[in-house]
Amino acid sequence: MIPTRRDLFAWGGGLAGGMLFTPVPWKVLDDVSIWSQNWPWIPQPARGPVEEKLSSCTLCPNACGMRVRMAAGSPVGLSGMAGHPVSRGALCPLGFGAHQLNWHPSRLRNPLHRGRKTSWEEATAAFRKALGEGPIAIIDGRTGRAASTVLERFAAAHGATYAAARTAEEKALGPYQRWTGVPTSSLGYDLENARTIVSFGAPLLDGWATPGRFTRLWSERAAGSSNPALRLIQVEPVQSRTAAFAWRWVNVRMGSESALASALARVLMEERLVTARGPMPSESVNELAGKTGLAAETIQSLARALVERGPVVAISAGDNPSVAALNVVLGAVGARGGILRRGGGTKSPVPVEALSGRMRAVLIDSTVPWEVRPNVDAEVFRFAAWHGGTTTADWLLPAPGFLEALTDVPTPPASAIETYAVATPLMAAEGSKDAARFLAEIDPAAGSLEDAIKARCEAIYHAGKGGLIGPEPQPVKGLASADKLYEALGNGAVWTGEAGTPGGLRCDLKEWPGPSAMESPAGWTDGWTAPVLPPLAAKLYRESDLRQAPARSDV
Amino acid sequence: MFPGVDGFHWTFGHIFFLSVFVAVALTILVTLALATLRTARDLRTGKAAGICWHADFGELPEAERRCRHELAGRVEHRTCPNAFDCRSCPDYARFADLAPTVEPRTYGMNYPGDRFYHRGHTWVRPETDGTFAVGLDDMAERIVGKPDTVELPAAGTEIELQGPAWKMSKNRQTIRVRAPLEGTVVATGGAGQGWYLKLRPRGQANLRHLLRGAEVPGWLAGELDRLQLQLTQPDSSPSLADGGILVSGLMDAMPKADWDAALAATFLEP
Amino acid sequence: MKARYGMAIDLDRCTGCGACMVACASENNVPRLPKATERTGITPMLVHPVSDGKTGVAFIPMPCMQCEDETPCVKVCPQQAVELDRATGIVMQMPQRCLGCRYCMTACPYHSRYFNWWDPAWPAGMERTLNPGVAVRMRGVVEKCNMCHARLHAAEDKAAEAGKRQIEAADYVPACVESCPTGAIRFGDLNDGASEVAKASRTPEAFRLLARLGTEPKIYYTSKRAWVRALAERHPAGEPSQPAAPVAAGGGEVKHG
Amino acid sequence: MKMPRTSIFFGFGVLTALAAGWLVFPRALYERREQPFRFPHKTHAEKSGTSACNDCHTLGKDGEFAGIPKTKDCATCHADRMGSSPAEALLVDNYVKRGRETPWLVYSRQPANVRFSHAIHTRLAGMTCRDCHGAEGESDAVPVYEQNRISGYSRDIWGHSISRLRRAPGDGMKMSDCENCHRRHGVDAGCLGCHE
Amino acid sequence: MTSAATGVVMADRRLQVRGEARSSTARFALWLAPWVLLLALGIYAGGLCLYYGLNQTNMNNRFAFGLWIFLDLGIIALGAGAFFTGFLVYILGRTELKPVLNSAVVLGFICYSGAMAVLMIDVGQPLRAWFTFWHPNVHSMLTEVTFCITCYLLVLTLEYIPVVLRNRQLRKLPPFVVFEHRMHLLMPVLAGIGTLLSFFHQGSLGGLYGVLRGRPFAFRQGFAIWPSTFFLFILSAVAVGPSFLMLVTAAARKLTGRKLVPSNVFPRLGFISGVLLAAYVALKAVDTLIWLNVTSPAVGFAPWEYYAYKPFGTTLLFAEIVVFGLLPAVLLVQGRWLLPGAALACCGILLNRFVLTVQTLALPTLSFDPFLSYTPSWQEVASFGGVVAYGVILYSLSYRYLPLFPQSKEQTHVSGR
Repeated sequence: MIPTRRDLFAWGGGLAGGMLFTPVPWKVLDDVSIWSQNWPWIPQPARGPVEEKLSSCTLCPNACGMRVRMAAGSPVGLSGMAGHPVSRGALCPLGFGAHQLNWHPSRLRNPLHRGRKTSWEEATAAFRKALGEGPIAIIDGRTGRAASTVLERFAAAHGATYAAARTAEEKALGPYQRWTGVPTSSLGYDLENARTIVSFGAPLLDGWATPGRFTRLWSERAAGSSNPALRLIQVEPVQSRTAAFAWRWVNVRMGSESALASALARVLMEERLVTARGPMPSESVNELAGKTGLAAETIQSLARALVERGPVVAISAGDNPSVAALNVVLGAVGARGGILRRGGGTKSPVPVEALSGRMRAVLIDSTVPWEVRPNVDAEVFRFAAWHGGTTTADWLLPAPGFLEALTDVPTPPASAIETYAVATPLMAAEGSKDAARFLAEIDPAAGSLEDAIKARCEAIYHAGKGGLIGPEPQPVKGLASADKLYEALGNGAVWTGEAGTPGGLRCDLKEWPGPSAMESPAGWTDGWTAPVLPPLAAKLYRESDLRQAPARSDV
Repeated sequence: MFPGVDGFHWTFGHIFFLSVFVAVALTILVTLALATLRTARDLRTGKAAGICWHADFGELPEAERRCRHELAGRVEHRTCPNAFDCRSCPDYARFADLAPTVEPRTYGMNYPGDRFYHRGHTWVRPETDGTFAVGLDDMAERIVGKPDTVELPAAGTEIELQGPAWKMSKNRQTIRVRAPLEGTVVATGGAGQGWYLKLRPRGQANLRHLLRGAEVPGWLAGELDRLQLQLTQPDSSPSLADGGILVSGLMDAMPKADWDAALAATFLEP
Repeated sequence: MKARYGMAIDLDRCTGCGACMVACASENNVPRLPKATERTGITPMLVHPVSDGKTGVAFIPMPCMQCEDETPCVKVCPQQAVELDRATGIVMQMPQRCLGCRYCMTACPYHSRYFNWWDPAWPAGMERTLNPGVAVRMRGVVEKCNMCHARLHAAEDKAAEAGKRQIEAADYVPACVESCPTGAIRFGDLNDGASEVAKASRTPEAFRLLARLGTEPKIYYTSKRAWVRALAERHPAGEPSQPAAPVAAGGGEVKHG
Repeated sequence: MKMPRTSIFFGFGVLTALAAGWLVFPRALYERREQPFRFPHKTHAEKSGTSACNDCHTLGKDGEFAGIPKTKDCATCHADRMGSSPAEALLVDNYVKRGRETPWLVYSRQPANVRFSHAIHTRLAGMTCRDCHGAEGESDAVPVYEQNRISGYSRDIWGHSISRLRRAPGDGMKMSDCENCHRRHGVDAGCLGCHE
Repeated sequence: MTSAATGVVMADRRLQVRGEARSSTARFALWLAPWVLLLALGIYAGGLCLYYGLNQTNMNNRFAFGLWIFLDLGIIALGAGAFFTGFLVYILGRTELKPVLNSAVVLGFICYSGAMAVLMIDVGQPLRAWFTFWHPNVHSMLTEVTFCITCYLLVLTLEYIPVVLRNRQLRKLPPFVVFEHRMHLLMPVLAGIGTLLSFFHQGSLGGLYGVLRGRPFAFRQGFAIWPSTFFLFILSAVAVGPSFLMLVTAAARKLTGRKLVPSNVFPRLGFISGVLLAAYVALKAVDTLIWLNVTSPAVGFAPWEYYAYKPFGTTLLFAEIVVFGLLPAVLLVQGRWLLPGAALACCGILLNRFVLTVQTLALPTLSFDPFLSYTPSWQEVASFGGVVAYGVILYSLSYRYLPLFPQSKEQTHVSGR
């Protein structure tokens, strides 16, 4: 029997009808719907146990305490460490996305020589050669670290210049170091006890110094109040975020901050609002007021407001001797709520700005911001975890990224209290090497990072001051040995020394300083510079108009 | 959505919505199923040809639906309401007795009076053995000439009135011939024999629906008229003079003409 | 025990730093979309800068308002991909059921819903940083703030381990709340009269956005500044002819309504 | 009465469909994947003298369920070969000594947007492991893992019976199974309770 | 001429409605060619959107609906002629409209299937669209739309199939003719169902925006469970359906140079359209007044502000109600200027749908919202064009190969004599 076409149709009809009574259409529909719901090709988070570790943020020198949520061996979320003495549980917006930085598209993966891929061996050989020919300089971005010790020791052993780049906060403390001899790394603002703060363009609410420190203080004592417990006076030519939320915003002419500081000092002394006597600004209040674009009366009332509720402290955005002198006049140097000398700190090395002329080579640590370019003609060995855009470096050497290497974090700039913490590697760093290890491989006498950190722990342990905060808070005296301290720090604990006390600092002006070229960081990230933005922060920039903050000046 | 699936719970909205939706879906399905079942039934019971014919009849322009009594001149004007099936026409008797007013003429063609004519250009001739011979009429033969192929149904095939009787082809044009009456094919002939099919009618034979006598000239006049109109290109002079005699083998003579339309209109295709 | 989670955001404290937005995106595995603009990106938490046209500046962090009544998005979703959770008051979105019709987005007066215009993608290797508690959404679906309810689940698990049905309030804190450096965003159960949010919501400084639409949003804002409070409605009741002065400082364009 | 030819072919079509749908399809739909090695739950229960599942499948302090033990847990006993079974040899040589995790295929794995709290179901609802996972703990070998070729799910999610009728307890872990159990016990978790 | 071309010409001839003059194959191909190109471009653009996702469009989070939703609402309103003509012929027994019935069915099918195709591109996850049937939210207008449009497209397909089966070649097969005959007998049932479905989904398309509490520009208070736009949409669609039918028939008449329908059909259609349009305009005016004075102020939105943003001024409101509402109503009722009237009415309905979709989304809601604008991307415009081309092509093919105007043969014959 040969089936006809009609028979085939009948068979097909039976097949189709019969299928309805089998699981085929229903199960396939169910599976296809599951498939269409899951989109198997989208990225899936790794499954694995979730644990939380404590560490410190190493993106910038401000060393915020950080909780790291780890899943399947990778950091998947960052948040602030509550109770941290300086950062007080806060992180900056960049910090919240920092764990993604290591996979940033501009991550440096291997050494580059003038844009060409090269090897560590070649880089080492080139550096050895340069070292032999001399002279060279080694530039550090954050002094006081264990790595700094290694760099400094290497420099000393090989006749190299050890120089350092300074943050805006450190620069602002420069005049006091010049006048008192106390290094900037031992100076801090006692913001916690100040009741009036006059800021000359310092982006206090925009992540100045340690981001959480002032914002917390402001939100507790000033936010939303017309008569706040903490008076913030912002002197700035544009309405920055800080100016927008300040108790008073003084809208001065661009670059006239020194003039205003001088005018205020003159009013304070002329009207005997302060007890201090000493050199006075040579120009009259009216002359100075003319420079600022403000009425003399405005300056006079501002001066009265300064002393109305003490303690008062003036903060400048950069190295501004007039503002420092105003602090001297206000009696804020060495006083409660003013500028204090605290423990720790290291002798300030040569500032990078002081380097000039011709040198054989310059080695730049990965902590040095990209825009810091020493004014020397030399072969540049630049360590970095990420490409920072265009560069004049001859050698680009990949440094470990975020949370990839062991490093210690000394006291953040401008802090009134001494701290010390250690960030242990939470991720594997492949093919990267930091400057300290690079130098230690060339000359083992420079020492290892671990040894330097241990030595620091030893010193803290023997001094016996302060205590640990973190997983198990306890005083240093309660620890069995320096190794225990090292271990605790490795687990994310933060050592906190004693806060600076009034009276340890004395400063007398010989003459009134002249106007300075104001170095004013105006933006959010200018206090320090991010090598690259964490992807999520970059996303933010693009997808919100938040960073185009209202910048108006209508006064 | 369905009770018992994925945490379904009844609310007023569900009851209202689902009942409306189910009612609509059921109505649509039932309609579709009804139409399908009835189609199957019609096909099984042999009503298909009739339905097809009715559909075709419905599309005929009014001029083509003239009653046979009008053709014979018994009435002034009458449109067939009955799909040319006079056997069931209630008014047939009323007009049949009237005298025709049309002169008997065949326009030079051969239309013997012993036969009955179908508007599809076939004739039916009662045979002595009780069967009926079916052939093409003279006008159709003159148009087609000698067909290239002829495809006849096998003996024993049931054919339906107005359904397809046989197929021919001429100059790559397929011609399907309508059956003038229903019945069983008992023998097949061909162009040579002068007849194509011999049918044994189903039940009592009734040829009342076929044209005869005075109706034939009236009908032929209209057919020739239309054929002339159709074969005349809009931009050419008339090629078929009035009163002339239809040449034999017109399809060969005028290969460029719109035979597709002409043949369809000449009813040779169901 | 039913909870009704809500927020009270102190606009006098918000400095617009954006930490909440980054923390939110990180917590919720929001992809970095290279081609996204401010109108096609995904920002479950979005801070709007506003100004009174003079020197007054405020930043308004806007998560999903978690409307309690007549929830616009829940009502319109054709296939129940959006639900108002009865136990927590959280409006949750189920991307796996969403067909991407975006009707809910047109329904939301707060523009708090975001469509995945692109395939989610991360630079090679960065998938390792995805938060394991939160499933990545695919292209073509709508998503929104769901009050970090993965954290609620974690808190419930923790409580259950200890044999408790009630979670500790401190265990469930959304990422934006946790990240706010000024503590401007407070979070808690509005049904618990003693909670910080419930208290804040009852102060005269408290207001909700577009409350007159009747959607009962559970995000409260507080401000001592009258012009900021006036942002609540397009037209404050009683002065219908006076358009609210505040305008958006969006993309440098300043428009006076 | 003679069956019409068409009906015979139609009936034959129906039979073909039934055979293909009920017999061939369930086999064709799933891809059978072997587990890395044979694991006898029964032997482990006997040797260790405990049959409590949570001795190995632990629940963390934060309520997080650890799932399948890690290689280091196995290594507490199997640091070196204890017996002569080839499965143990595989474990020790391939995983313990090399410090790798065993790539077990998980029968009850749900998609990423599903949240299931073992803590709530065992601690608060008093359910036993058996209620959902059946008598796996008494088996002598873990079964072959069958993966749906379309959805990628384990067969255990749909359940072993292709018709989902007359299933054993714990057979089937689809959303409707969760919901039916929840409804039986009068627990309403909403969507949020179990999703994302 | 090559043999292939001859074959095409022969096939074309064989498929055509017999006994009716149709343009030559070459001319028809020439007519189709640009539309086929446009359709191909539309399919390519739609394919891009499906493959790469909706980032191919210029829609965004704030303008979540764009050109396509306007297209959907617009053509579905214009396609209302199908159900309404069926309703008039089969339910109300207005047999004088029978000559345009087939044409109306084809138009309806084109509009609905076109809308459906665009919807499938417009949603982000078309494969999940059927979930609505499995997990319907019965409170959502979109659920109602989905159900009704799906069912009605099925009904239209069932109504279209008999027309297709009347193709000359298909009708050679007796089962098709018989099926067509049987379907024809059941057509009143389908017409009834179609009317019910259309009533609900034209309404729910109106309700789609009317229920949006968060969009005070579109929000209307409800009658029973439906906002007033529900009923306004039904009325306006019913009013403009016959007008669109008239326009398309007139266009076909112009293009083919043939009298397709009896001369009494247009005035009849125009009158029905005009009367309904007048009723719609009256109700729309009342609704607008209530909304301006009651509904909108109650939720904190002052009426003037909707019209404060250019180009959406009050002129738009005036145009919608007077120029494209009242004026065509008068023209259609009094019977002269039928075609301009019909064209104005169609424009009016499109304007109304535009206002309810695009303007609604463009207007700000929050006090600090900016006004938004949006320009469709070429992919959107091309898909839009593709749907138009699809309609033109399907209508042309239907006209050429199917008896869209059954009476036209007779018209030719009568005129030929």
